[in-house]
Amino acid sequence: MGFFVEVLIGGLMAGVLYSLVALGFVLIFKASGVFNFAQGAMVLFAALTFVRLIDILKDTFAPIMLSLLITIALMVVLAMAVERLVLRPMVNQPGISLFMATLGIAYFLDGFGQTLWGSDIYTLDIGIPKEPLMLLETVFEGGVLVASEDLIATVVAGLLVVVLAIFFQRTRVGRALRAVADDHQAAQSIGIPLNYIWVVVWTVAGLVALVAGIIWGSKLGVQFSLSLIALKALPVLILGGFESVLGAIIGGLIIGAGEKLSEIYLGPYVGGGIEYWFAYMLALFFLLFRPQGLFGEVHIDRV
Amino acid sequence: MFYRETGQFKTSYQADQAIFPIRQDRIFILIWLLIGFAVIPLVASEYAFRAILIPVTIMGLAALGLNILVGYCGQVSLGTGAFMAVGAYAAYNFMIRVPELNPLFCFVLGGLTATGVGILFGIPSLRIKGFYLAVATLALQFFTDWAFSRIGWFTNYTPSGSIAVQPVEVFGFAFNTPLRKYFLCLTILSIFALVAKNIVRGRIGRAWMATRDMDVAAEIIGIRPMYAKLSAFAVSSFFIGIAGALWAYIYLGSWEPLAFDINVSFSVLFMVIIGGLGSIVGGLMGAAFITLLPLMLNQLPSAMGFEISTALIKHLEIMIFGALIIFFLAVEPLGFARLWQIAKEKLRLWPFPH
Amino acid sequence: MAGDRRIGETILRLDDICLSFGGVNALSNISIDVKEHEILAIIGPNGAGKSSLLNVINGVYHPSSGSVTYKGQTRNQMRPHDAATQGIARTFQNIALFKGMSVLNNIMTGRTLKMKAGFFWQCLHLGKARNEEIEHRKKVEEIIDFLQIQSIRKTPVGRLPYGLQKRVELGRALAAEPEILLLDEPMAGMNIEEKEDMSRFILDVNDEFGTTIVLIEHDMGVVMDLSDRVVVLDYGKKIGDGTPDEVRNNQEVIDAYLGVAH
Amino acid sequence: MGAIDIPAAREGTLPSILVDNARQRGEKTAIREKALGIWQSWTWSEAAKEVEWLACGLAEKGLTRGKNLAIIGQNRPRLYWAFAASQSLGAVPVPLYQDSIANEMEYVLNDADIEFAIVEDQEQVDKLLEILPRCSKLKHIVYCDPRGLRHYENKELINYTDLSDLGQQRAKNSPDFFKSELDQCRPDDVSVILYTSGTTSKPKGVCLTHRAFVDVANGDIGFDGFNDRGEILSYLPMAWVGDHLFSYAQSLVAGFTVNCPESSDTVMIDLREIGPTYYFAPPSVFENLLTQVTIRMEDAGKIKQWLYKTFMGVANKHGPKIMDGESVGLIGRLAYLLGNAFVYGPLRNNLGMNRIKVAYTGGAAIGPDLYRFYRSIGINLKQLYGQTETVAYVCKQPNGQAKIDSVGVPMPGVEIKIADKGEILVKSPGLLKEYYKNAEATQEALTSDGYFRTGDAGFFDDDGHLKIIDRAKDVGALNDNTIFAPQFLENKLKFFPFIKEAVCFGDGKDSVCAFVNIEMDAVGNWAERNGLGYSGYVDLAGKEEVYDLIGECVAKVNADLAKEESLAGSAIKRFLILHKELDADDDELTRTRKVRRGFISEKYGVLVDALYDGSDSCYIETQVKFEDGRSGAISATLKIRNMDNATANQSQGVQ
Repeated sequence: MGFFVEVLIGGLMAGVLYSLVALGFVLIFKASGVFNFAQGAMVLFAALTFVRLIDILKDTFAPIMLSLLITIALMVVLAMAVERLVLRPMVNQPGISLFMATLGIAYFLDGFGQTLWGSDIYTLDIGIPKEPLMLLETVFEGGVLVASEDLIATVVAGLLVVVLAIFFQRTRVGRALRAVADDHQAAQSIGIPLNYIWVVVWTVAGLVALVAGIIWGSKLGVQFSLSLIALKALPVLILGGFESVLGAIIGGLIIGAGEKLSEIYLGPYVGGGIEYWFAYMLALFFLLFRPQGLFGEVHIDRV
Repeated sequence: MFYRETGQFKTSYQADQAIFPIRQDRIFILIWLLIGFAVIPLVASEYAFRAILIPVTIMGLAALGLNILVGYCGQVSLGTGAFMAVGAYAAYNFMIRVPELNPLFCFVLGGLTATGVGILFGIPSLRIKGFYLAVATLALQFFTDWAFSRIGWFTNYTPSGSIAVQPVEVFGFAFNTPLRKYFLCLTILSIFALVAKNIVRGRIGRAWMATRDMDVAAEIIGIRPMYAKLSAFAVSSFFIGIAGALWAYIYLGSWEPLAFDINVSFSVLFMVIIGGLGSIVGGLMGAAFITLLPLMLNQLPSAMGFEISTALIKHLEIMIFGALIIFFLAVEPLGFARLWQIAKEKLRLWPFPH
Repeated sequence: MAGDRRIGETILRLDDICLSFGGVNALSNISIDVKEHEILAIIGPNGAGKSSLLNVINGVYHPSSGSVTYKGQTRNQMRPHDAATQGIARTFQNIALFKGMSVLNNIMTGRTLKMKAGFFWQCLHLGKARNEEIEHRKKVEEIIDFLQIQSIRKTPVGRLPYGLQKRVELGRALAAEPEILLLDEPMAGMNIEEKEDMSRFILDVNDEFGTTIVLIEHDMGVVMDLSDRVVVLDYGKKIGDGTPDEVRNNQEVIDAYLGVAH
Repeated sequence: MGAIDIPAAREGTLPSILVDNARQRGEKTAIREKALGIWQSWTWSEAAKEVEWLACGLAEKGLTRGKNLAIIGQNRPRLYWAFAASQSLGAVPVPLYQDSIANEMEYVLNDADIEFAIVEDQEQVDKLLEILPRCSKLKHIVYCDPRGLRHYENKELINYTDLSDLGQQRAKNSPDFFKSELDQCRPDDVSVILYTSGTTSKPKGVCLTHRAFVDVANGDIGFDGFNDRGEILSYLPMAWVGDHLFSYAQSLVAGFTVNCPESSDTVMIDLREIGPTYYFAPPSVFENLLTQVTIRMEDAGKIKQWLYKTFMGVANKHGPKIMDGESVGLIGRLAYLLGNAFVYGPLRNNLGMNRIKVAYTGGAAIGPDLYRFYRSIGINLKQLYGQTETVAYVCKQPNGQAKIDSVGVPMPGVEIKIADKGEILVKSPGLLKEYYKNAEATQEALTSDGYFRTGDAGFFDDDGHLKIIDRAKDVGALNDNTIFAPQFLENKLKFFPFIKEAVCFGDGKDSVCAFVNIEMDAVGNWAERNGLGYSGYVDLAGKEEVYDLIGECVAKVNADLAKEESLAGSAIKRFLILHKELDADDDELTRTRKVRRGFISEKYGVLVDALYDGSDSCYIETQVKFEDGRSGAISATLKIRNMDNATANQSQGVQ
């Protein structure tokens, strides 16, 4: 039983990280209807930039802080570039073309990041303690083993979600953003500048990517495979709904837990490695019963 | 400009509904066929066959198949690699398990297996739409990636999981030289392109397009969404399955489990989008473009006299590839087919602008 | 006007239809008889449930209670495909043409149910498939001729002006050779000349093919001219049903609708 | 034009030639009609069958020798067959202009004692039913298109298909009937009565014989080398002698294919599809086409415009010479070849004229620029001269000898005399037999020695080409005895793309003054390009800038006139721009769009007076008929421009 809880908690914690990436997707999809496949590439790019800047700035008084600031600035520039070079010229194009364009962005960022910063595996150490913690020893025999970095990551991710929620609910920009998500034309007609909103969302998505990159990077090392966690986040999206922040979080937890549990309890029977596809199958199966995802909006076809 | 349509009037519906009702178009297509079947074989180098012509024709077939699904029926799929894999592994298994079968027939069986899988994974399309469906098709992609690398039976328990095959031999005729392989692929492509055109200009094609453009209205007219969508999945995956078998047997010869991964899915989708959704010729142009682009990018630095490490070249290449994709989409989101259509329109109206 | 066109027996009956969306009643206890060969207009203010009613008739919406009786067969709900096979065609309030296709192909899709050639022949576009294409093209051309849209037959519908699109949509519905034609605001957004043309076509359809027509329209002049009978809806309830003259003089109708609108 | 096998001269009546064709070239296409999206075709033998059935059906209904049958509608195969069917019974077909209003039809129907009418559709049926009470003889109305006629219960109506079925039955029962009727027809019988539009009086029925048409067709075929591989698009009114000659008689005699457009809106599209080898259009059609070409080219990109300009320069220089078979230098030929690939060929293709072997224009003078344009891009456009009374067969320009200011040389068999006042007298195989029931008019029109008075004034030049100046009766004189040829002046004005119509006054006056109608498309376009806003026709016509523009045109005409000694005195002194377009519906133009000068000077008397009393402007109110039949009034105060002042401030615009 303790083992089950341990696996479950491990899964949930991985799930939080999926949620974080999925969150980036949701933000952009909500505000601009773009299915942003480049979210994974943004994670890699942000993490690469961050880790390499620390190395370059290691002799300064605060290499981590400085790097963080510069990386954040770079993500803002990236958001502006995307708005200017991709979204604006392609306004009113079909969703599929925009999706393809984000694939282009993904290719570009992957290539650009690795050209600029190299393609080795870089360890990222920003002082997160890594000792495992033994929890709930009183409840289960042998307790539950949890990595403290995972715990911290979970807390950080949770904090980020709260911050974003406040940002959306309480700030003017956040409200404008929700208006845009509801109806582009209406928002534009009451004077909400669409282009500005896009820059804001892409910046926020970039920051989320940076956080995800730092957490994953410090856990696994910063390397190309970070780019692929975008693929992990996709089933989370179908499960939670493309337009729901809450859905992204809960979906992430379900997928994270389900993936780990299935790998442990189901994997041995079919040769292992099922975490590659289990999440997708789970999401697909789920979709058959609820086509719009857990928290997605139901659209009634008006004819 | 060279379109001289005056006097090309139609006295029967059959003539009016021909694939190429304009005489000049018929001449063009004949010239292209002549180039493909006669001129290229005479002048192309072995490298050209191996690196360009064979992959372009096979990928052209895959793009044709995907275009049926995405361009004509409006169902976005990211599982092209999976369907190709199914086609390839099915053909392989038919060949090694029933050796007396004609290899070409095995390719067809491979295609039919892909059709079956396509119909199965098309079922979600009855419930879900748009990007939800696109992501759902990824399920198949990851599942096949996993299945073909972990389930030994598919690879006939080869220890490494990779497969090597003999050149295809049909009735004692071996497709073992690049030229022969090219002829085989081009012939298959030509036949399938004709079939695809025939389908899309008939009842089924109209049912697909109606479903794509306005599914509620299509249903009210009497088009069953299930029939339209599943038939699109079936035809599309048949084409893609055959392309997969050809890719494995004719182009690769030996392949690793991940030869048909998500990157293949993406590149075929690129071909379709950049070539032009809902256009037969667009898919072919897209296939040529996406195949040639990396080759050219790869050659470019050395051609310009730069000495760059291979890793860097690789990174630069995908970076420029990504940028070019964005550029093309921004300039003409409807792809080459649209460009060609505009050009043709202009030529027909020449010297008038409209 | 109607010449020797005879209005026949009830062909379609709605009994006690109720329909609600998330607790809001779109239609409450609606009962309507549609008689063969008649032109029945459904009028009412915006949100009265007119389009919902058409959607119930051809099965897009499923009523929560009540029944639909069509040609003697009673069922709780229609299904779009059944409605189509049994001869119910319709047009839409917001044009629902297939934007990527030409006028010709749009109307050809209307004949889908009448085409039978198998997959194999379609792949080859030979034999049965080709003959069928030609045979149905001829029918479609007759419709094109009927609606006088010869000069645009190969134009993609997306490029056409609004009035012509409406006409093409009517053509697509006619291609199915329906027994009942449901027209959802066929003249919305048209100028006077276009309205006259459309009225002419609707009368001609009714006249030449004997098609029963149920139409929703806001233009009172058109409704009074065209229809044999008028049904008035208000907030999902039927408040009037009779000849144009009867409805015009019905006090409840005047209060609820005519009085407000003018 | 290369060697062409010219068919041997044919003889007999027109329907008998049809029967011959069915035998000789039965499987060749006789006639096509664009209907239901494709060109429905009938071979000569099918056409002959249709004619036989229709004839038998008509006979069944009581059509016999000596009766007249009206034909009303756009060019349709069934209506062409109606000609042959009635002729084979010895009855005489009388085609009417399909856009005539009911009252105009009433006169002709009564004058020609019409008992049978074959009409196209509901529109014509409605008109006939309207006047039926006043046309006592009219008994049978056959309609081709049943659309909208389902509930008409008039006993006079019969569907063409039903009539044809009836005839088919009769033909089956008495197979020799048709042949025996046909054999009774004689070449010298009247084959058709064509009503002239009549600029001044009521229309007159011109009786023409089979022999006239067959001889004329033979003459034309010999002259231009028509054969049975040709194509013609029949879009001009069936009641007009030209269409009857080209699309009916010549098609029968030469055996070429007649193509009927889908509708009057689609003529240009249908022209493009068919690509006729033989084409006739009045100058106004050619002018409209050129205007459209010019307007469309103005929207073209820089490169295309440059190409167009450059190569049109080349064409202008060498094209007419190449067309006339004169020698052109190697470089010129190469440049023309290049131009042909990039500009002229595509242009001809877009105009639907790249298969044309011979194109004719006539009925009015054609502008020199216009004429040169078509010839320079390789279209063999020529002029012809003739009247209904001469079956449009007097003069034609021979290939290679096309001179802009002449109408060509007399056709084979035609004798021409120039009488006093320059009036042209013609004797030819195609001369009318008589005016229907109007011996007086016949007497007037023919001289004692059998020449027809054309009423046109003209003279032969040194090469033996005939030049037309004006209508003989219109040639007048100013008070100082200067010759005043109004049509001559008006034509010169109308050659400018900005001027649609012009009416000149001067006979018995001290000077020449003019009314001008602007060409809305061209002037509107010009105004847009020059940033000139306007709210409509009347507003645009009254703009000072537009007056300047037209003033320049007038100044050019005056400059031209100054070159010719005898005409120098008739320079235009004052003009005004009319506030409405002259319209046939208001009786200001004839149906063939000729100005009715007398009527106009009466109707707009106030304006004419104002032109001559020196005032600067004039108020006018005019009754007009709208297209839907309603009438109303429009009024405006028109400016009058004095040419002495206007010539000074010429600015931009006219080339």
